[in-house]
Amino acid sequence: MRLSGRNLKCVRGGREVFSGLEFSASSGEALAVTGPNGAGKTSLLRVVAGLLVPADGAVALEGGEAELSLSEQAHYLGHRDALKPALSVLENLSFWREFLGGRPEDAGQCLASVALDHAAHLPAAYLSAGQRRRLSIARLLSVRRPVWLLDEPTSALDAAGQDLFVRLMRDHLGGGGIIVAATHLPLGIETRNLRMEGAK
Amino acid sequence: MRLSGRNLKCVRGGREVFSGLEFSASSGEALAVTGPNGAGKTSLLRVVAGLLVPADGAVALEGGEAELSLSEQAHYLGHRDALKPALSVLENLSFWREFLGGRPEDAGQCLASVALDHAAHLPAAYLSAGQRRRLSIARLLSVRRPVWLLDEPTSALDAAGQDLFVRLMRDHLGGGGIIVAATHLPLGIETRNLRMEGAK
Amino acid sequence: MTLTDLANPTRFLALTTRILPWLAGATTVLLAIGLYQSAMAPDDYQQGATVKIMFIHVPNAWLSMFVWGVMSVAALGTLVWRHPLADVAAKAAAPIGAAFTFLALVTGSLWGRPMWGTYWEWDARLTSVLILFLMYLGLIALWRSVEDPSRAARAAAILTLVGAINIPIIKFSVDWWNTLHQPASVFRMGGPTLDKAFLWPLLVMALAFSLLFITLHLAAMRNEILRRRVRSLQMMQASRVAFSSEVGAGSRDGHASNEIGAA
Amino acid sequence: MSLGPYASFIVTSYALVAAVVVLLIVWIIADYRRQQARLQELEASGVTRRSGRSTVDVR
Amino acid sequence: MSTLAALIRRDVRIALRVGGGALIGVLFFLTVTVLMPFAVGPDLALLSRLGPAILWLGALLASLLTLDRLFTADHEDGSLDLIVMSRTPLELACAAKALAHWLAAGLPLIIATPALGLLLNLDGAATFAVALTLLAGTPALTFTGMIGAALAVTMHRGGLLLAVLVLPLSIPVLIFGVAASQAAISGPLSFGTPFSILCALSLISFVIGPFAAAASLRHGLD
Amino acid sequence: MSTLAALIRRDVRIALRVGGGALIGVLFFLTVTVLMPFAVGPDLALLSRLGPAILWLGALLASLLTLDRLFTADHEDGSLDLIVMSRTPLELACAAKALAHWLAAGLPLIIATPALGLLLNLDGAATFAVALTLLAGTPALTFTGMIGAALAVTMHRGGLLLAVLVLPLSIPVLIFGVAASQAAISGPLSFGTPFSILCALSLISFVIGPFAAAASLRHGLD
Ligand code: HEM
Ligand SMILES: Nc1ncnc2c1ncn2[C@@H]1O[C@H](COP(=O)(O)OP(=O)(O)OP(=O)(O)O)[C@@H](O)[C@H]1O
Ligand SMILES: Nc1ncnc2c1ncn2[C@@H]1O[C@H](COP(=O)(O)OP(=O)(O)OP(=O)(O)O)[C@@H](O)[C@H]1O
Ligand SMILES: [Mg+2]
Ligand SMILES: [Mg+2]
Repeated sequence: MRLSGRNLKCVRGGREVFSGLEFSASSGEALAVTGPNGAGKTSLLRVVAGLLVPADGAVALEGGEAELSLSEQAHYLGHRDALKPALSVLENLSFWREFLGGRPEDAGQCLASVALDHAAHLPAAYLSAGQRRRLSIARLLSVRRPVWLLDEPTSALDAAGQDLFVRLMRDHLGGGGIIVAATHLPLGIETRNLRMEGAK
Repeated sequence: MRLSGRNLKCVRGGREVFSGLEFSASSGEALAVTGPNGAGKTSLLRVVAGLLVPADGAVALEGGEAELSLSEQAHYLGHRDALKPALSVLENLSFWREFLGGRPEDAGQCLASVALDHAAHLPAAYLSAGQRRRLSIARLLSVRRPVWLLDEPTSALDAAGQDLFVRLMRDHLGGGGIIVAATHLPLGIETRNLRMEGAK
Repeated sequence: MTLTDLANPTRFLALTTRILPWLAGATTVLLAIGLYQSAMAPDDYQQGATVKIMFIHVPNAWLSMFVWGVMSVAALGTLVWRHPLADVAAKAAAPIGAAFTFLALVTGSLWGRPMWGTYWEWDARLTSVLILFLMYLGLIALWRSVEDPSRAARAAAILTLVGAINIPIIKFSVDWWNTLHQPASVFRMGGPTLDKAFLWPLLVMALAFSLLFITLHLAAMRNEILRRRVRSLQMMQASRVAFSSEVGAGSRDGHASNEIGAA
Repeated sequence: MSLGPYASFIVTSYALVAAVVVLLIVWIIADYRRQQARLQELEASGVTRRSGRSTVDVR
Repeated sequence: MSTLAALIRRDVRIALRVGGGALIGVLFFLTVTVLMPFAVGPDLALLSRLGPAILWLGALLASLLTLDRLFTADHEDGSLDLIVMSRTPLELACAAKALAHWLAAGLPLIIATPALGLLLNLDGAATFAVALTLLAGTPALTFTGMIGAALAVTMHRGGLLLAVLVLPLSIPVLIFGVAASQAAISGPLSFGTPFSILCALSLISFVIGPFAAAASLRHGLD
Repeated sequence: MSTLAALIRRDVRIALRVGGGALIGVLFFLTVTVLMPFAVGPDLALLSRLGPAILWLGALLASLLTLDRLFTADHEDGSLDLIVMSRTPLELACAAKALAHWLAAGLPLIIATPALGLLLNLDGAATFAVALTLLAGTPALTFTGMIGAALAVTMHRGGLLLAVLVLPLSIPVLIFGVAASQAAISGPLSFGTPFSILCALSLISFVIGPFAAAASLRHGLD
């Protein structure tokens, strides 16, 4: 499997964010996207996720499941955590698992692996910032997509959470997955790097 | 000036978050609140800010302006950034400055000091995560409160932004301010530490 | 000159500037002929002199629907082909269409008073035209209240296409429901039933009004292109300031390839 | 040409159509002037388009 | 299929827990009906003549009241991103969301109709006719309103602008809904014709609504 | 004072930008009014009799459409925290927010009333009476609605309370508003009595609304 972007150009709100951007990552590789605030890291991830239409160029995934599009094989972990405060932690997770098509049996297990099982029946409104992030990570695990698109995934996580997440990323890469992560902090795994400068 | 909490107990959603907590910080001192996810760091900051009523104990500021309450002398920089997407960057900042009572002349200057002046007329909806955080910091500067309550202030900031913020905190402490910051990362300044363990 | 050539707004501007005077001239001449002919037209044996209102009512009514059709094509251009002039065409057409619809409504009611004894009646034809008018107003409101032109264009395109369902309803309402309004007498199966003495002036006036629309539309499109240029230049100017203060990151390039202003 | 008992209706409708059409024309011309003026102002202040051509050349 | 069921279940559950939308709708419906006798005065015959119109107006305005956050809420918390990226066709997901909204906000109105019919002096048959037209027609209101809700995401706008865009689209539904009820109660005309047009409108909206909404969401995300 | 002015200015500005401006408010009112004849039928005498009720319903709907997010929006983005912590008394801040809401959602409607009166076949005096009652009454709608909006923040699942509380509170306003207008147009009763009750309701709501809202916000934040 190989994820690559060629000659990408992104325009948002009438302003060019980046252009002529190239990148690629193969199975088992992580690509760390770094750069100053406003350089376009999030924009790039959203282009890869299919949530933004690039003004030029294209992103392709070779060697994935043929009948699925790239965005259907990717999971996007962004700043906004897609949790409904009125639903309980477990309800939130179960919904996304059913809707995005994860295995039905492992919701509890995914919660346990991010150390949230004790909170399974709390409303999501009661979670602390780090706990919300952990729940997002549980969702990432439960939907089992080969391509992970992570936007500052470790923000709000405590030290234990960061270690845990490093382990999870290792496992994912070990299983042949691909990771594209935008970050300001070292990820803790080996990565290829894509530095975005922001046009000067 | 001395900020102190005595025998604080916090109950949220019917569950005790912490109890018997004591802390203090004097003029020119920063208190770093650390601990695992869900330990109650944010809750403590909100108690100090007057946004949560403690179930027991009290927080007091000695030596501040007598006729103002603690929350009126503090500024809270939380995860949610209190920005209205429909307003421009400058409009957002100016509103808060007028409403919270900063000096009218220095909006542009505060924006410049967080390197956002080039975006002053963009709608806040167009800002990236780090740019939003920078704008919150500009607000923190412009309202000039002696007590800063910071909840993971450096998340989403790039390296330059973090350096900048360290400088700003130094200046604030140098001017006799007080900082209480919840954080998972080293703040980059000298701090007293308050470690919260979370009920096990 | 093909459609792709026209995609270049600069070419389009040049072309417009060349043909606008001719169009305006032709419109004036045709309008003069049409007005003369309608003044000379005989009185109707039933309607008396009020039949003269027809010569302006019917062209306006036709155009009110035609303009929506033009906007629907433009909407497809925006959504499917992403043609850069489509947004401009759609936006420029809305106020003109609204004006024609308004005129159809007003001349219709002014005709209705002597003919039906009332200015307004809630029948299917009249109502559906009123809905058309409201939708024009909604579209104009949409264009005005969303600053980002490409965002507004996409929303407006979808709304236009959905609203296009109203057009056949207007056209056939007289056949589908029992209405006060009279059924089609020009564009109908089996040829026009209108007397030649009325048909000719009507057709000339219709042609004149169509030319008027084309002229106004091209001129309004030209304005819109210029407006977008101004916008993108202003954005560039703003970013100049940003360059000189040399702070921050991110692209300061004010250009957007999918916007007219950048062409 | 006699307009019969309903002359006022006929005259009003023609006058109204004329008024609205004239209004449209005036609005479009004024808008054109305004945009041209703003463009020239911007160009005078030194902002040019990337292609290097000014709108004036285009005409 | 089960993915759509999950979406419907989630949306209905949220609506019932948070209460806001659906209940405001029903209460607004009630307010409209309660207000009318005051407006019309104590003329019972007139009141029952106006009955269907009042109920329909109430239903239209009530659905308008709750629709505008159908997609905006999901957009703001990031759910919409994941919905767009899912393997479920967006058109179906939109339809499922609209259906959930109708279940939570439209169905209660219909269930409340008999009670309100009493207030408006409608007899049993008339109430039944109105309820039937509401059952056939309110889905059309939801499914056309959905277009506006999706446009709200595209445009970053809300509130009255949406209402202005959506209302003209729902006028035909209102006309035929009232016409059918009137016909059933008193009219010389047959109930069948307007009622079948009403059903046709609903069917059309089932097709156009989800497609237009999905198109607008696809083009509007950023 | 200037802090309150800043708050009002901000809220009005956002409302106008997001909702599309005062013009949209008028357009909305127009659409609602145009809806009525569709529902009720083209009976002019009846229409003018229903006129005041229609205008009042439009006003209620316009205010409800945006009222429920009066505080929730500020709560969700964290603005409310800062407002509570500010040196401005919370009661005044609440009143300012309500006033801003009324300026953006209520006032345009009142200004548009004369134009709509024409459509509804109301004569000059009647239109004036309706506009006057709207001017006196719509603030009461906003200021009572504000209580519900504040409660919605407090109770996380509180939309329910909002609905249950606000609408019943606004029914008396509607009834006296319509009654006063009717009296002015046709009625044997005097205009003065219901109108002064309406004014009294407004005055009471000016006092109770901000206090209740502020209390609920203070106790409800977490
Ligand atoms: C406000 C009121 C009215 C509106 C909105 C209106 C609208 C329209 C529209 C949309 C058409 C074009 C229909 C088509 O192409 O098939 C039309 C055509 C026409 N209208 Fe009206 N109308 C109104 C009042 C009247 C009145 C009062 C009369 C005369 C008694 C009238 C006579 C006609 C005639 C003769 C045509 C041409 C039909 C044909 O040849 O196809 N209209 N009107
Ligand atoms: N929704 C939007 N509409 C228009 N412009 C946007 C939008 N979001 C971001 N931008 C602009 O696009 C540029 C890149 O934003 P992006 O969010 O991709 O940056 P980033 O690299 O993720 O920054 P950060 O490190 O702060 O997260 C910025 O200049 C920003 O102003
Ligand atoms: N709004 C709320 N209602 C009820 N309980 C809450 C609420 N917010 C947080 N809690 C609970 O209070 C405890 C402390 O939360 P808090 O947000 O203070 O943690 P934190 O130390 O800031 O964690 P993090 O590092 O994740 O930000 C958690 O167990 C959480 O579940
Ligand atoms: Mg980012
Ligand atoms: Mg926290």
